[in-house]
Amino acid sequence: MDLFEYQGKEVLRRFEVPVPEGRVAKTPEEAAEAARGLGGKVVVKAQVQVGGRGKAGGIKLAESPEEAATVAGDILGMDIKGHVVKRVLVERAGDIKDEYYVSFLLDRSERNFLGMMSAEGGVEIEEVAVSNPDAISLVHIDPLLGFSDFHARKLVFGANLAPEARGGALEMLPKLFRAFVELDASLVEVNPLVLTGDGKVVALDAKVTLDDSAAYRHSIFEELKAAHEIPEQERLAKEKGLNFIKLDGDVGIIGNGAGLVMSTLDVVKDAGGDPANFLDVGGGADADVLSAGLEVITSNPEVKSVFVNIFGGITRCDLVAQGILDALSRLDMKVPMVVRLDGTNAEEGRKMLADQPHDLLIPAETMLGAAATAVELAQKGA
Amino acid sequence: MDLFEYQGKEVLRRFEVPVPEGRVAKTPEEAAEAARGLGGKVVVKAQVQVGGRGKAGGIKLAESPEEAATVAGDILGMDIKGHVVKRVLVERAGDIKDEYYVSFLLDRSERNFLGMMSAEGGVEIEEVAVSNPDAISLVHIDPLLGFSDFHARKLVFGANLAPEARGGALEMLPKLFRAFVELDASLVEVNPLVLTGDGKVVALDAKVTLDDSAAYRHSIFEELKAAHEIPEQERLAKEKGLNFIKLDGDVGIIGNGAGLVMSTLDVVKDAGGDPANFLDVGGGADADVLSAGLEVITSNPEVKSVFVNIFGGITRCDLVAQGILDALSRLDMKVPMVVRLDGTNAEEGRKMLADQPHDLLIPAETMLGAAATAVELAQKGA
Amino acid sequence: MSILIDENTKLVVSGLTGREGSFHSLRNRDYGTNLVAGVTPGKGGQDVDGVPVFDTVAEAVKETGANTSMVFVPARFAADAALEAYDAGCKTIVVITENIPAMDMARVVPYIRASGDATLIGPNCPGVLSPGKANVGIIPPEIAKPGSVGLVSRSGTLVYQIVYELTEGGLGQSTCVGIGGDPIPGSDFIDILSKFEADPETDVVVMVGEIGGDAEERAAEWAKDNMTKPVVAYIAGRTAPPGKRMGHAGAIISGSKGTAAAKTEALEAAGIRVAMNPVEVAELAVKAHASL
Amino acid sequence: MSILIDENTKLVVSGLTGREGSFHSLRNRDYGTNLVAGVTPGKGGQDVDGVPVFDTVAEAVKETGANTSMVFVPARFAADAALEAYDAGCKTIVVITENIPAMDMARVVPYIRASGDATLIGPNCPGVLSPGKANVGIIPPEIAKPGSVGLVSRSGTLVYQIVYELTEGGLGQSTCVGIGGDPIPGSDFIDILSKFEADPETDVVVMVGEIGGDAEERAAEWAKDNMTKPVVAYIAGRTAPPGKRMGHAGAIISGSKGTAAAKTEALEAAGIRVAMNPVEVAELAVKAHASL
Repeated sequence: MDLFEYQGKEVLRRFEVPVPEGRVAKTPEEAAEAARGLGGKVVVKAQVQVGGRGKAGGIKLAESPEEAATVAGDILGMDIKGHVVKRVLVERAGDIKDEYYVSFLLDRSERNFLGMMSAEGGVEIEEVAVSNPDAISLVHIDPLLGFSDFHARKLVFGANLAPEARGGALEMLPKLFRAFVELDASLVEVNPLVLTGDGKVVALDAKVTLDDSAAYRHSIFEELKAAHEIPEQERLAKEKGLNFIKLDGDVGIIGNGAGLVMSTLDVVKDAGGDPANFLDVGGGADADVLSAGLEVITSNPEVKSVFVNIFGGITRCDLVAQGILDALSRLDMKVPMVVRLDGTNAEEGRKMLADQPHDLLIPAETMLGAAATAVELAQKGA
Repeated sequence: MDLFEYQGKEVLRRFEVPVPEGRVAKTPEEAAEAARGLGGKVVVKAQVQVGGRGKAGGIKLAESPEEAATVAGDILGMDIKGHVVKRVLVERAGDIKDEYYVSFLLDRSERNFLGMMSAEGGVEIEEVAVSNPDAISLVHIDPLLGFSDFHARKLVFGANLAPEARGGALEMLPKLFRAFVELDASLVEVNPLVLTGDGKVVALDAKVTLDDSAAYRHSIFEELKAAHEIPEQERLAKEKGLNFIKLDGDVGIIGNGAGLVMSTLDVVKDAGGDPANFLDVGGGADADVLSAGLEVITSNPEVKSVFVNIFGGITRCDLVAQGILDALSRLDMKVPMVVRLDGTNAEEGRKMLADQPHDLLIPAETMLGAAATAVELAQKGA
Repeated sequence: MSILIDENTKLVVSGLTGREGSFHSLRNRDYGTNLVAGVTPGKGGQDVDGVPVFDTVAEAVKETGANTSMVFVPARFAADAALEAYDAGCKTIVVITENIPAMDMARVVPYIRASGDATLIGPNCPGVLSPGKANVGIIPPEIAKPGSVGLVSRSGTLVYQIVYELTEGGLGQSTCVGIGGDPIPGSDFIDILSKFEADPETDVVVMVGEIGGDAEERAAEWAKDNMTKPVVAYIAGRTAPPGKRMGHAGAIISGSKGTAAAKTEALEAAGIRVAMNPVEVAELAVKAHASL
Repeated sequence: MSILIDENTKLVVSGLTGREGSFHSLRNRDYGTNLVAGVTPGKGGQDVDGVPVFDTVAEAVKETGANTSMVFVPARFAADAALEAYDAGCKTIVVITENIPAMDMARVVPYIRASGDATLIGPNCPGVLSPGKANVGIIPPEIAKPGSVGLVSRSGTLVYQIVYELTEGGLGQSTCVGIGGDPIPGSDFIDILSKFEADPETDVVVMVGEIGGDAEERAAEWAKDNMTKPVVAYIAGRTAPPGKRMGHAGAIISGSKGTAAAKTEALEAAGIRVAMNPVEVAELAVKAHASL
């Protein structure tokens, strides 16, 4: 789960990472009140999960509560690269002397944690990595050993921060790392980290990605998630425990296992079609899950055909067949469904489908053949 | 630093390890009041840092506050193996269903932590190790990995605790381990760990040894130390940063480095003498430290001669010589001092002593020769 | 021979008493795997269809000589169960459980790897199958047959799919390994490729990757210098959009990294042919085998 | 040759700018040790008598090619400094600092040892001296001379004492190693004995133990099977009473364990002669050398 900036700062504050004082507003009035509460000059920032909001006009200064209301009015509702702004963060404006970059993330290749710091803050680190790689100080942190003081020194001195920023940065880094580990984050990025006029080091932005698998041990995850608006179809799928991603085509896809579903998207594309979604029913899906998956997929009016591609392992094909039959009787299906079953209890499943023939039900022998049929049917139906 | 039982329980309580409710008393009156506060039956336990106090009559039950006063009166002042009882712990008496053993300690040989648990509690674990080694469940814990749930299960199921004690023990073990690590302990031992009549698992005793080197990061260490009465001479030595241990002989020993001082004790013993103390001035001792060391040693009236055995490394022999000269002029020395200097700046040091000859100052060429002379002088002086 | 598991495998299952655990473990036993023990704390002394259950893996190993562990417990207990199996001396540890927090695996994987004496497979994987010898996991063994193709895959169901195609194409398998779709897998392609390279019974290797991470790129680099046996590959997710997590926690393209195109390029630069789909990769394997 | 340090040693000192740090480091340089850098955070760019100071060990290594680290910082910073030196790639790390909490070393020692590619000496030790080649630490080198006796000791001042006696007795030393008096030393007797066994320039080894722990007993057991060169030993604390901590955190007899008698017995059972005092052990070494 990617957190909004204001949420990221909220969680970092719990680990005593210095962040500017600020409040979230959903209306111009709320923004004005927030500005009044903060006193003086404020910054109003669009809360969207996409980069480049500054250039897009999503970050503005306001000298007064009235001006805060005005700029908040401009920003709220703005569409930034497809993300509609529903909230702004109103923060006390500070005097910025220098901008840095710092992040901690999971390094998959090295199987450890990676800390990065740079004195070139405020720009994308990927750009710095290309334009001036030496400006980035890197440390690999052994997850068993954890963050030691020397890691902090290596980052701070390696990145060549201004001498007056060193103390604040050295103090902040262990806190930021603790937040990263204890929140089960896969990324904590602060860009820019700023040195203020009065010599403080403060996180002016915060990008935090949390590991959904760890939600069970963080009561706060549920709360943070509530702020994220999820498209109806995805919400429905999530409720049923399905892995669903909406795509733009017209061939509904349902399969078991991420790899097989990705592969199904690929073969549908190769057959000249366009997948309408990614839907992985996961391991051990039973009839109910399958039927729910079909319901989610067919709730999309763009879908003109469905390709059910199951290779049973934990998943039993007889239960899959049952789910298909349930869906056929329960839902008012309008589109044809090409079904390919193999693996655990495949014969039983195929027999169940054969025993209850249905106009919309087209059994297929092979994955490639099924893809071709599904694409053909979608094109006919379109 | 070895903690008293009541101190050990106090620190374990901070880590939410269940311990019986209790209060410390220094007088029979305080014991009676403690018993009143606790209500009902209590146990009065001598607070001494030596095993076998139960057998010695240092642990007694009391049915009433009055009886508590009486038994406390018996126990306070008692001499248990050379330890005079200054305090008793008055605890609410519980219904004990079963007695176990558990401990965590630093395993020097394996360079990790060792956890031990046994269903045979209430007796010395060394005895169980001999009589019934299979009754002890052992786990080695990697200091980098830390304590995982399986370690707790391995201890509890391996020790074969009563099924109704498992839950409580599994819950307590991670807390006990946390206490061990976070307190910088070298030993945390609970013997007996008891299963009470109402199914709780409680630490009925606590033996905790803290690492003095870690005192700087635990404000509580100073506080705990205050309860430990230290002989005047040792207190004086500690104040000066000297490593001093009182022994029973008449040859005062002062040297630099634990190994060299131990070795000096050995050669004095071999020469037929008896060392009066162990005193290591440590690395980098200067004139003041040396002079203070001589003061500490000679404050013991048993001392009939002093053997100063210095091999300079960090320690500079010229500073040592200065310290000896200072002590001679500052203290009213009555006993002869055999001085052997070698290593860093030894020549300068020897020259300084030669330049200011003194009746009580006997320079020596070799360690063995010096030992023989010191012993001879002590025997003459006795 | 074969890699990781064979007729000498003695299997202990953490979570044998669970519904899925017992279903698949007993299927593994039906296939001929020597299932010697189960572990469920507090259920020591019971049995599951004749398989004795112990409270700890240590006890199971002591009593039965188990050398291989399969972990089937819920995600929040799985990292601990893997460590327990390692601590008890199991040399192959297969973790089927999915949705284990990455922070847990970030500690467990380097810890077990550093030992050098145990191999962790998974988590979030279908397990390991050495056709005709042993099956540890959830790969349906009916579709497999003994032979000389080694298969290693991040995806589970693609293992089934490709094994099926191989068998249909007349090629049996030495061992099929699902390394799992998590960001930090216990074993990666290089680990398994090197075992196949050393295995005299394997003569062709099929490697099935997917988008996300750079495990395929690193494997390509390694294979160029170290593999003498032919390797053919398939990468799932060729048409997946960036920034979307495709089911597996590991399957996400960030920026220009982790794309199927980059992986394909790296593999082909190492002389590894990359198929367009799971059916084609089996065909490539058949051809590679034929031209040996 | 020699072990651990020699003419190729390039030394970086953590804590060079401190009083003791600069005193001993410059003495080491005076002896001929190639002292290339110092490290003190915030003092990067300064120098100590011409030796450049850096903010981090990583930078020092990058700029000077340092391969050996000496740690002279206060106890609360020492474990971190040792890790920093390891992280920066130093292959020999000598920690002079005493009173480092055992919990710190319980993490640092196994971590560095597990790597297999760096050797930690100390903490709470006098360092390492390869006479005529290099000196890293506080052993007064004037008393030593080049030769073929290897010396390893838990005690610091006993190193000086015995080196002095050896030199007086006409025997030079290949390398003198103080492993320190802490409960968890970075290197133990076995580590150093095995290096001496492998060193062609060493032909007799003197091992100096003390009461507490079982490092001497384990070394005896190991030496019996692995040492072909003669070893002579001395154990300090023969007359120390049990239960008293004799200065070193490691030097304490608990129960019947860790006594000089037990250690002496184990050593003699391994064919290692044990002297009564530091003077005699040097004499034993002279005799052992004479009968080669």
